[in-house]
Amino acid sequence: MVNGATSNVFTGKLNQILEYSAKAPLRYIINWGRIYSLWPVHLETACCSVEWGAVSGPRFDVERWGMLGAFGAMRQCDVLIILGTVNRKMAPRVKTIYDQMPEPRYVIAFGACSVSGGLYFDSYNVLPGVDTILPVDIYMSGCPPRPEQLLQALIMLQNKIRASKIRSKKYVRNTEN
Amino acid sequence: MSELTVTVGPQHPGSGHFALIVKLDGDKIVEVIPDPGYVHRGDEKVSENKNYIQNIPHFERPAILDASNMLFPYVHAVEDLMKLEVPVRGQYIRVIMAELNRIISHLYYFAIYGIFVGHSTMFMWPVADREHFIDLAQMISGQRVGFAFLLPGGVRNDIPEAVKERANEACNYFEKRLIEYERIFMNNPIFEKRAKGMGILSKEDAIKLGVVGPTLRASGIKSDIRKDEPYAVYDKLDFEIPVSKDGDSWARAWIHIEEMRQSMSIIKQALKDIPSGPVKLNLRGQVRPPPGETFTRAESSRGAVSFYLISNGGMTPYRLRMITPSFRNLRAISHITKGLLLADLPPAFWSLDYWPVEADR
Amino acid sequence: MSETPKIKHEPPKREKKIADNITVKLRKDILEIEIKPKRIKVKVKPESIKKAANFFKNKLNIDHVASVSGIDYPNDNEIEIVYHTGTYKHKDLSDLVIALAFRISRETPKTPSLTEIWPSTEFDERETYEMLGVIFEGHPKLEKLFLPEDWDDIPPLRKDFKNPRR
Amino acid sequence: MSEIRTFPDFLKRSSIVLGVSVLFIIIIFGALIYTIPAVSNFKDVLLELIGINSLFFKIAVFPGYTWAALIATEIIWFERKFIAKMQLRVGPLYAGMVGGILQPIADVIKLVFKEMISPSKSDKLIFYSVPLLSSAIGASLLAVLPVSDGWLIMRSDVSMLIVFAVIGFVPISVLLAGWASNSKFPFIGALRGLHQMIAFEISMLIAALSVVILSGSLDLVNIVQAQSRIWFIVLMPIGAIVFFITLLAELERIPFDLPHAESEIVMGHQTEYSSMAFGSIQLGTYIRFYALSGIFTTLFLGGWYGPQFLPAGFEIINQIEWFTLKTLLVMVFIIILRGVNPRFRLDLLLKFGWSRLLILAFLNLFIAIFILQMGWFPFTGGI
Repeated sequence: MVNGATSNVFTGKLNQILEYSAKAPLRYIINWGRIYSLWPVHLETACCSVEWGAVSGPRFDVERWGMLGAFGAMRQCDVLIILGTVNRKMAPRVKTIYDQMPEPRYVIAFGACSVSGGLYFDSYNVLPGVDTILPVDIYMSGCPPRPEQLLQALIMLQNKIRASKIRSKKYVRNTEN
Repeated sequence: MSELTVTVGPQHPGSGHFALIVKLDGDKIVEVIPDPGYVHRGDEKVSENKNYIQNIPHFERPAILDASNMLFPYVHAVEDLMKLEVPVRGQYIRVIMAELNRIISHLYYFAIYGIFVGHSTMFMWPVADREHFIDLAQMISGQRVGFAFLLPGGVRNDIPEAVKERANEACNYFEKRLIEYERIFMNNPIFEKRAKGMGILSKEDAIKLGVVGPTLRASGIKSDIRKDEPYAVYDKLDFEIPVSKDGDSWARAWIHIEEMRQSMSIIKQALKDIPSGPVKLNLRGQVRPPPGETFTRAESSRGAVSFYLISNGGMTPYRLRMITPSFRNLRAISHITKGLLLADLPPAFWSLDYWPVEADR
Repeated sequence: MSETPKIKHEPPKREKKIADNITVKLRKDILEIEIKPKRIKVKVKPESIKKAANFFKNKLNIDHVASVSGIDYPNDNEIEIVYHTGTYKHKDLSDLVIALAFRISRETPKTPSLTEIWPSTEFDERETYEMLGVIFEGHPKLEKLFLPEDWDDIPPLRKDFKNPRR
Repeated sequence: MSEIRTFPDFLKRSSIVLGVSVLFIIIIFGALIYTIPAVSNFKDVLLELIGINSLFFKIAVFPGYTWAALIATEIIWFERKFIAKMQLRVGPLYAGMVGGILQPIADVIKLVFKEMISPSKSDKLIFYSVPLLSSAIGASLLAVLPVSDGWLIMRSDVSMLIVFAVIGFVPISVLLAGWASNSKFPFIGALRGLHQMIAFEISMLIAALSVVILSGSLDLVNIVQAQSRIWFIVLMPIGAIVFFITLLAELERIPFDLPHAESEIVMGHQTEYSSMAFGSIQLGTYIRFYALSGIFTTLFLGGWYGPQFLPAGFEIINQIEWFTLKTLLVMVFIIILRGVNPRFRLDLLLKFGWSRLLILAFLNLFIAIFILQMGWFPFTGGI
């Protein structure tokens, strides 16, 4: 049906036709762009941030995959790396930051504490894993994980993105229809 | 009143794991209220449920980049209550690990300092050189950062033969690099302008606030637990304590550079003098101090770290309080940032080497 | 607990001299004095803590507090508060740690704040307040420091605190 | 109507505008074809309109937007790679075949297909117009940039004034971005940007004025022609230094990147921008980076002229190549400065700008007048 949201007098149903015909190559291109441009949010939740420093440093150099060093504002970021323990005071902040990030967004749980509470599983102030508040894409073990593990996690995330489908409707959050 | 309140942190490139509530008048800081607790994990309570060996990895987590120094007072406290005499070789290895950790931690300090003043090369260079010392520590202990190497009664294992050569290589290389650091960072005119005379902590205020470590020494007080109350084998080694009278951000950074030089000299001496013999006592897993209390101190890379251990003779500590240097330096943050510009906030408070995880415990 | 202060162990000379000095000046306020090499622990009556602190600061040159620790003793129904103090100005005493301890009731844990005498106690007293529920009267800002804003359980370092995760 | 979320959504919503503009372009082209006398055949007309000598080609391809955008994107790659080498790292490696050369393309693709967020209380119209304004400022500088004798989009008698008029819009775009975001850090960043650019623009103008005095013209082409024998950087080194420093401040490069100082105010006025809105601000900044480096080359480095002392073999390097080479060298030098310097502070910067640079700029102006009065520079007004 012709309505203002999907088509108009100048383009007709061109949008939809283009969308269907160009889906496969477009998907490859878009996913390729996303794979090599994962910008992480600068959020340190606990002591694993030391190893994050090492990962962005010269020996492991995560920028080889196009991942910048920690990025300032979350509006431009794609990956939220939970660097260690999330406690009860930090949890609402982490949630807020995740909500402020634009789609598509990915979460990596870095270290045992963010996976399950780790060494602090029985502490009164620590969440039993960050997946109680966020959807997590990649889990990384270790306390703290070695930098190579983050590179592995990054490649796993890239494979995940490569296999994902493009859905334009997914990003619409507050729409009436 | 045209006051603007901005919250710097916990998600902010210039804060890390804690928040600063900054009240601004124009660009000038009226007041800074630190808001820690974003990494509070209840270490003191958790430790009451674990036995003395299980507690070892716990107590290095607050300052994982300074693991061995954090464990020093803990093992001393247990040894003090149990009246243990640690073999001399074990004590030498402890000192080597502690000084390696000091260099690793100080290099991380410079990395973050570089980022906070917008000098990205100064982030990368220390992180690169830090890997050399991490390699050494890894050769000795088998882990990258969280070594859990010090035990009550000694250290976990002996050092391999090749460490001596590698350590000398790394130290000789790094001594040259330190000169380059001074050239590119410490003596950079822009950095000097931004750091000299900024965030001054006078001698009187330093005493009044009870700050510790490089912050205290930069304010002109020659205080170092390694000299004041020599533990392990520090009284047999020859080293200097750098002191500055200025008390500003630049002086605090300079103290860190000099301390790295001293640490390298200590490592070289310790590797030369190290006697042969056992490295630990065979306690057969019986780490169970008798009832009593003790208060032990050690000089970590950020300053004096103390443990107040109260045992009731049980398997687990009755109460264990850890007093970390960052928690004591937290007192100085709002003091030194008063009247600065907003731009100077991250470099000024980072010059205290404030590590939030350590302060929150 | 006896009225006259008693001395445990055979004390080292320098520490004994300082302990004697304290004992003479604060005879009425001291319950017990414990001496070890480089460590002195002075247990005082809770009501005379300010007097003892003033004496420490003015006469013994104690210029900073390393920590304020609270220990819960549910069996005695008491909370012990320990101020570990030291000095930077006095070079000879730099290895000495003098602990100032007193016990208060567990039901109504109230004690005067020492922030006026030693400004370095500010954050430590706040921590003891939230971790053990001790109220320091006269503290400039007695608020939560580490615990989350919505903490509604009893203070976590009390021994009867039931850990929900364990 | 749902909110604009991604760039394709944005295109969908704005398809009416696109359609209308296409219609307008068709009408204008039609009118042009109709009015051109002696229409021999369609091919000639097409060549006239979009051929290699046409104005359209110059605006759209070379030396206009496409060329500048290409340089801008690849200078981003070069910057990341070069800084990485300075920092003992590898830098981008796996995106693209040769050393991650497609890294900026990947970034752009990702940004285009990312969700677009605007803060709920922001001023939407201004918020979304700033990225366009930022790109437009960068692009319009290209109009007067003389890459060679004949190759420029628009020759004007007052092209240097046009440059400064266009640069004057930069603080406005920064302020609008900070204001429309309705957030604290962008606001502080915007005010910083305003302070900084106003403080440095005057020195910049005066430094450029001395060039005008010597060359006797406001036309950038004439200015370059006046340097055919001797470059102005040799005659007026102080002016060149002043202009270079103000250039850094104008471009918000380290050590003058205060308006978006990461560790202090997050990303400054760009904090709230996501997706391609952020991308086009960045692209605009980098196009401006290219254009202003080109202006520096034009004013002080002799534009398209090669050095006179070179042996004869270098004549094969033509004017466009000389210009591009010099501009790229200026850009590389600016990138090197980023690797070795920390950031300035606002009060130091203002003090430096008003009390040092301004005085130096005036000193340079007197030197220029002196040189002119003594008759040491005989090429005034071109050759």
